[in-house]
Amino acid sequence: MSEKVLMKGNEAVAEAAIQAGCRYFFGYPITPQNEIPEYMAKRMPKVNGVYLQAESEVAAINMVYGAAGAGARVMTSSSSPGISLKQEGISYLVGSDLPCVIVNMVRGGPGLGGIQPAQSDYFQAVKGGAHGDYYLVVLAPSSVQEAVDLTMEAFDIADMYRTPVIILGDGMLGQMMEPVQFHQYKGRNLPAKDWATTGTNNSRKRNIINSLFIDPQELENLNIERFNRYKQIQEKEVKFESVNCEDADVVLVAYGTTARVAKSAMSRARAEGLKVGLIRPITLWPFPVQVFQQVARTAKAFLAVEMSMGQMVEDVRLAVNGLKPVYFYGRTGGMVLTPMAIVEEIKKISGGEKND
Amino acid sequence: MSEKVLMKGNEAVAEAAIQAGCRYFFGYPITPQNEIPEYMAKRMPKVNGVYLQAESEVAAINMVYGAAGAGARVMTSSSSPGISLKQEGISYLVGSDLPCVIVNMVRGGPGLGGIQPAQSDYFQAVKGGAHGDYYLVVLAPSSVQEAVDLTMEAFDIADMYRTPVIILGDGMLGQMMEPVQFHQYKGRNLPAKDWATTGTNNSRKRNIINSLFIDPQELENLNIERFNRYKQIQEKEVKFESVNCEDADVVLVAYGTTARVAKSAMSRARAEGLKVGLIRPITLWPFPVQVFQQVARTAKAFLAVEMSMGQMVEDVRLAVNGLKPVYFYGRTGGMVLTPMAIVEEIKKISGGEKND
Amino acid sequence: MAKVFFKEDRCKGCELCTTVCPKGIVVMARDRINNKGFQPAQVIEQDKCIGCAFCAMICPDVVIEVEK
Amino acid sequence: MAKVFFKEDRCKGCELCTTVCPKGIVVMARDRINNKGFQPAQVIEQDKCIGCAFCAMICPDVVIEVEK
Amino acid sequence: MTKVFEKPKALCDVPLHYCPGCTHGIIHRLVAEAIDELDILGKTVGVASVGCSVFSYNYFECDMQQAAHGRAPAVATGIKRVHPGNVVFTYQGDGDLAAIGTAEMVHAAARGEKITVIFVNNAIYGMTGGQMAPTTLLGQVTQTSPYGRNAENQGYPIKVCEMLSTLEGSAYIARVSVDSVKNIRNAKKAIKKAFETQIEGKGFSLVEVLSTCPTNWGLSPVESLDWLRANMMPFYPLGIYKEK
Amino acid sequence: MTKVFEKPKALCDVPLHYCPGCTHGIIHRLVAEAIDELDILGKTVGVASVGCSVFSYNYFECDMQQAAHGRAPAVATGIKRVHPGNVVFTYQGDGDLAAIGTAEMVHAAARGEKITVIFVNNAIYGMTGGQMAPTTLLGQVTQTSPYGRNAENQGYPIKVCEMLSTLEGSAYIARVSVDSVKNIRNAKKAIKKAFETQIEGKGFSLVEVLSTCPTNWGLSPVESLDWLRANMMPFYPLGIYKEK
Amino acid sequence: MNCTHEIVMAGFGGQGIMFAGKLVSYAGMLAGKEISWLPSYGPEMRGGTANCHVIVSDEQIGSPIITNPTALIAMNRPSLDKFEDTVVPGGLILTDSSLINRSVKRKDVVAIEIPATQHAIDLGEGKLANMVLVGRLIRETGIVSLDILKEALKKIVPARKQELLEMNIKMIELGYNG
Amino acid sequence: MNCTHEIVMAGFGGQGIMFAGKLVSYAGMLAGKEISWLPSYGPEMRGGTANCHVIVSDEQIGSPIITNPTALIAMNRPSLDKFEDTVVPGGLILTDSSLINRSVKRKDVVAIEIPATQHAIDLGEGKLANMVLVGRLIRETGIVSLDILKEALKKIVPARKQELLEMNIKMIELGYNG
Ligand SMILES: Cc1ncc(C[n+]2csc(CCOP(=O)(O)OP(=O)(O)O)c2C)c(N)n1
Ligand SMILES: Cc1ncc(C[n+]2csc(CCOP(=O)(O)OP(=O)(O)O)c2C)c(N)n1
Ligand code: SF4
Ligand code: SF4
Ligand code: SF4
Ligand code: SF4
Ligand code: SF4
Ligand code: SF4
Ligand SMILES: [Mg+2]
Ligand SMILES: [Mg+2]
Repeated sequence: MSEKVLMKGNEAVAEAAIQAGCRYFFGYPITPQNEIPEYMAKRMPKVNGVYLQAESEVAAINMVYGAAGAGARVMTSSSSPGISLKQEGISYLVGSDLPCVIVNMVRGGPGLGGIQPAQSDYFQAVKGGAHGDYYLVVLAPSSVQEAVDLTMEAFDIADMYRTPVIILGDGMLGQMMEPVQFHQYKGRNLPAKDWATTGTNNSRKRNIINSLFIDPQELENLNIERFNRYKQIQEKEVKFESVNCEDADVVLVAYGTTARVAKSAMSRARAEGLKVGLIRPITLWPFPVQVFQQVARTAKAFLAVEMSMGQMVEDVRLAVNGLKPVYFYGRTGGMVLTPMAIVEEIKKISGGEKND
Repeated sequence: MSEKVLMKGNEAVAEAAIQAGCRYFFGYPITPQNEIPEYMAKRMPKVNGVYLQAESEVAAINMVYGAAGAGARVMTSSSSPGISLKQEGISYLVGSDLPCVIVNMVRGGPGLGGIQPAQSDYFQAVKGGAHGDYYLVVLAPSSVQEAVDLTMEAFDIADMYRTPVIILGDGMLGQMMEPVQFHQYKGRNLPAKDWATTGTNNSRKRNIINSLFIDPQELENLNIERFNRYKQIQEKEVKFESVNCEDADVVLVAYGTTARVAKSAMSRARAEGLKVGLIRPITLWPFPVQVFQQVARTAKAFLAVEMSMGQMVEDVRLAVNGLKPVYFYGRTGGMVLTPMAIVEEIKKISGGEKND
Repeated sequence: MAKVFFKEDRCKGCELCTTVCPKGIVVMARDRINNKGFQPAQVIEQDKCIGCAFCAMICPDVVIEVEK
Repeated sequence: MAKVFFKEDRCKGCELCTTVCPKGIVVMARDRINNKGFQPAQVIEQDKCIGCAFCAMICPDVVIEVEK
Repeated sequence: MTKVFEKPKALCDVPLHYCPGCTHGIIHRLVAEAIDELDILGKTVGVASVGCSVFSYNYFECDMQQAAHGRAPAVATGIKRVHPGNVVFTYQGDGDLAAIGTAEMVHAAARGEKITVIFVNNAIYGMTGGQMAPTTLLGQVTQTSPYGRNAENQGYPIKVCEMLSTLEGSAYIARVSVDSVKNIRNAKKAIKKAFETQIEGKGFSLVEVLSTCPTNWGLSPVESLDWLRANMMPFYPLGIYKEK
Repeated sequence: MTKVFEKPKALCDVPLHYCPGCTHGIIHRLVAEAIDELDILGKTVGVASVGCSVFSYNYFECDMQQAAHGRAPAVATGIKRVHPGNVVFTYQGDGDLAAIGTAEMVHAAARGEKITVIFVNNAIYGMTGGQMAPTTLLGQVTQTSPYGRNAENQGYPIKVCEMLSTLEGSAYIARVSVDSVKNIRNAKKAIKKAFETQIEGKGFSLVEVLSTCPTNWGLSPVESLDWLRANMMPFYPLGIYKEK
Repeated sequence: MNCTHEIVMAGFGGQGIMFAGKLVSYAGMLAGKEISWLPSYGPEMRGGTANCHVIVSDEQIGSPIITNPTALIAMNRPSLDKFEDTVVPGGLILTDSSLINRSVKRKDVVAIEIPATQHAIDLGEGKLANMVLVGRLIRETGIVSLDILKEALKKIVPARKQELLEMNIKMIELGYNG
Repeated sequence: MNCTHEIVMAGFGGQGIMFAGKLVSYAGMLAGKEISWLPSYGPEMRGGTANCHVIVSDEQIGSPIITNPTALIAMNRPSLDKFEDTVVPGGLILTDSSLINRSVKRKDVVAIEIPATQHAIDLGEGKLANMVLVGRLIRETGIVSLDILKEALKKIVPARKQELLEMNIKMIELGYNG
């Protein structure tokens, strides 16, 4: 069992990636995730890995494409504007079924926006910021420890289903230090990457990494095959935490660092006698639909809280499907929620003051 | 009253833009929308306008930013991968409240995909392909004539609310020829662009076009102000067509060229005695939520049909909010729906064979 | 003596080969079209061929093989 | 006679101005800090100033004005 | 009798999709011949770009990746960094490399990335139907320069070899043509040299090949070679621009 | 007595946010002085880029736009094409211009776009806390070259003036420094000349200014000027690289 | 439903396939019908076959894509190979027998093989074989009258190309009457 | 709830603010508490104030952002100006009076003004004023014991910097006892 160490979220993600066998990192500086490339720049040479600062986020994601296509465990990281620039590349990775891990430490937007924490890239990550039919696996850690654990698992999920996986954090998660432990990484049993372009060595048929399929029937078939894999992911990889939902009247829904605030709010509300629960989706895609269907039987209302103008709330509505009212409360632009304000919202709902 | 002329959808969009006063076009070639830049290259010099082929889609959208910030009516066009590359720029346009028109003639994806028609960029256009909290006005013409009319209106909507507007077509719409008429363009009453960077001429305070707000409270305020404008758009700009919904058991939902196929399917189904209606959203954002709420009272089920693996169907579900089952049928990767296949799906629903 | 072979069905009738033959013996077949619908290049006077492979070198479609 | 003025509260104490004065009269005030918390530059021996404005030219913060 | 000319082994035995007389085909063959002669097929990985040559992943017998428009040098970098022992090349058109891909190209060269770039300059966007490229000559009529490219509004053609030669990381930079047997021979030499430069670890190598686009130039294949000689070669002088 | 030196009118009367001794401030002032001297404030539009100078939109008294990282030349192009009578300049760092913005820069130059670029080369990414820039010198330690920039893996620094001078559309290209009074005077001349080049419609103009980043170089402001002189100036020679 | 004509025209690039389709569409428009014209596009155009889909109908047109044409004009062999089987039973197949070295195999369609290119060469311009076929198409199908077709032609051939116009009309008449 | 310490430390960059925060966090961790440390980041760091938020608690920590600190360490005037009003009534304000030319105005807090930089200079290293203040902080608040603080210091100061370690300890003790 490894010792507890104090680490920034960004550094912890970087170290976790290395411990999960990632040896290639292509990045470009942007606040608030710079500690990831900086950590990689220091550590990679020590483990015979490659840290390469690309000329841009666009170049970085395409280097990831090349490296992933060559069979490597590879990662890139950025924050909001940089992730927007990666969209074409992400769509290519999907189209060529290449595994990789992409970190987005979200900051306030749109545009250059600000650099304080936000969750307003939810739609981009979960609904598809790029063109074409696809989903990404989206993991949303809410503590530094969970960032470590999920980063490690991300590589396995990526390799298992040949899909890019997004770690969706925010500036707060990236910058804060908490104690973490690096558990010995036990990987899954994974298929060999016999599709990778390693050079044929004149001993096998050539491999082609490609996303162009000029015959629409072929392209449709591939999309359907990919969606079959998505179905497996939906069946097997859903993760969430639910607390105090059994007797809850109002169920908070929050992910990432906001879920921490929501938990504090829940405690305070309970202390005041309000029956409040919490569902914390850990996989944003696949979204934990079933728990909502279940909790909707007993709860009276849901309150989605986000550092955005309301994005995840749509998935909550889709999951609840009209069974119970779904309310929203959020802050945006780098403003962070406070437990007090959430408790106020809970009271409004309980008092019938808030409209769906 | 102008004569009917036969025109490709792409050319018609270009001509409509010029007639709406657009004098600046920045583009980059990509199939299946090349006739737009090509038409612009020919026509713009004749009307003292500027056609400039940028070095990339990224450059093009940022030239649009500069020109829009300088107060011009400006347009760019592309197709799926190119639109993905524009995402950061789109977010900047939003963040700086700049009006412009962006055309996406969608092709099969993800990745390089194919070049046949598709509707799989719905999420990107409607939910936000870029970072930050925002919406774009998204207009979905289903004929060449409608492409002309909506393109003209797009510029007014853009200027009125200081927002980018997307024309979401597909390869089929761009490539097909149909008869069109160019009605004399009657613009709306629009506010002066006194915010534009035209040079102060030493006679007014300087103008600043900017999306950076380092103080999160300021950034949040601006986001909220922008969402207030969105609310106005939702109240005033919703457009849809609904046919035969009064007595319909099954209501088809389709937009763009797919709505044409759906209409054929509706006719066939009616001919076979099935009570089928159609809702055709013309503004994809704002989505015509109210008509669904209303029709859901009488209809037994909805069937969203799309050239995708299912994207708009989410908005249908959100609009119907569990009142009635919502089914989906789609083709993807450049495959086009046929009326026959849709009728089959309708029959499955009517026969209870299809699951929600 | 040298010999040139044409994979006639790969020929696209571009005529590039006809411009480089030092012997002027590569000519287009005006009497027939191949499966692709092109009039193919051909050498009738094989005996004049010196096996220089110029024709093959400029052919964009690897239609021609040369033996010597 | 020349004169230099320092907008002291804009000074960030970078000392660049002190390196270029041909008269060596620009020095840092070690006895006080300005509102920003920096020890500001100053000229005490104003009478030695020749108004060359070197100090002003190298100041990154437009702290200095010069009259002659 | 022995074969004095046959299809190189590194080229797949399938028909090429290029238009009649398009010199992309010749260039493909030269790359394959170089691979054969250096006997590196088993360790070569090619990167196809977006342009008429996008399907080149179907034509080379080595492992291939297809890169996003303009990003082939970045993709090649990813591959090469994972398998430094591989020989990695990109095959890119002038729109791909000199327009959207400018940054990736310049930086691969600046990094001295040990890859080889085959840069096919036909002064036009072929694949998309003949629009102006950054390499389109002044006065040249294309779909998006219908009145002839005009420097005042549309700027000047970019000379890629000249520009990249200013970068320390570039080790071998040459411009060749495939308009004649002699030039085809030289082109092959340059391509081979570029691969050798990579194999020897000297740095970044690029061969610009002047090429035709009969379809979009609106000329016959034979006229196209004439046009190339008369117009492109004077503006884009052949030669070795850098050799380390 | 008359003022022999005061704040230029084109510079706003607000404190600059730059670190103590950062020469961004000097360069701002020089740009403002040039605008004053040419009496073009009312028709000038500036474009701020992403970097420490992002807030320059708060410092110039003319209309300003803030551009996405690296895209200032594209934004400037958009502005200039709409109002050809305006004087349009960008103010960009070396990360902004020579990394992510390479394509936009090269193509603005190739087009001969009538804009002026003030290119502040401090051999580092200042704003984000001192990562390696494309202009970082070999051996230089930064946050992302912790063992010193090494050519083998991280490539060579890019000489922007030398590269852009190869392009026909560039009309005035110069490299200057602000490490001494003499060089500051030359820098001002070059900046003024660049604006004049634009006003006369000759084409694209760029002035590269060698600048310091005391904070991320880990040196005092005075030491920083020494380091600039000792390390940057030999590698990035000052001078006029192109003049039409 | 029978008053909807769905015509596929196919051949090499350069044979005037797109123009022929446009002409018929234009004529349909002049005749007051609903029409749509959709070209094939993309890389398959290079070297391979180019085709366009023309629908002329009394009703609003749904999809402009034709899966099963009521009429096919095939101007080279690959086009005939590709589309022969898709024609509706009882439909029309028109081929340019000067360029296609085989006959139509289908027995359940009306197959008409015209040496259109030869005819066109005889009349002075081999490249106008497309017009010969269009002339025949409208005679066989009655999509529009010959007069309207000529009127349409006048609208889309620029006035300054008077000579070309006359040549085109000659070709159409040849096809229509021949 | 009272066993949650929310400490804001603020000053210029280079004063060791971040390190001081890390040290207290580390000590909290060794003491078996829940802890979080959050720095301010971004351009406001340049020239302006740098600060970090440290929470040491017996309970799971929600938001690591502190709106109302239970203790403030201010190492320059802008920091005091900025944060003085945010401290909870009854909270602690520690200032380095060598660097701040004014007194704490609040009357409802415990205000302690220490010439920390001067003390540190006297002891041999002016840059370790941060440690003096940390020493005093733990005495006033009892977040952790002096021993644990020292232990934490040993863990985060690299062994090869033994000298530095000793100096640091001296400073802490000075603050703690002084
Ligand atoms: C992001 C993106 N933009 C645009 C395109 C469309 N596109 C395909 S090929 C091409 C240009 C090809 O020209 P070039 O590189 O010169 O190659 P050529 O076809 O002439 O050989 C373009 C713009 C694309 N596929 N992706
Ligand atoms: C798309 C995008 N990528 C990255 C960033 C983060 N970023 C901000 S400034 C900067 C670099 C600035 O360096 P430079 O241009 O050299 O300017 P300096 O700060 O040194 O003056 C970067 C990478 C961003 N804002 N947007
Ligand atoms: S090998 Fe030489 S001589 Fe023989 S046909 Fe070819 S070009 Fe002519
Ligand atoms: S060069 Fe090749 S393709 Fe062209 S005509 Fe000759 S043999 Fe045929
Ligand atoms: S103006 Fe010249 S002499 Fe006077 S203080 Fe400044 S530098 Fe010294
Ligand atoms: S150069 Fe300016 S900021 Fe620096 S010390 Fe002198 S007056 Fe102060
Ligand atoms: S379009 Fe041009 S470049 Fe492309 S295959 Fe045809 S001739 Fe070659
Ligand atoms: S970080 Fe560097 S470039 Fe930025 S303001 Fe500070 S010293 Fe100047
Ligand atoms: Mg080309
Ligand atoms: Mg810099």
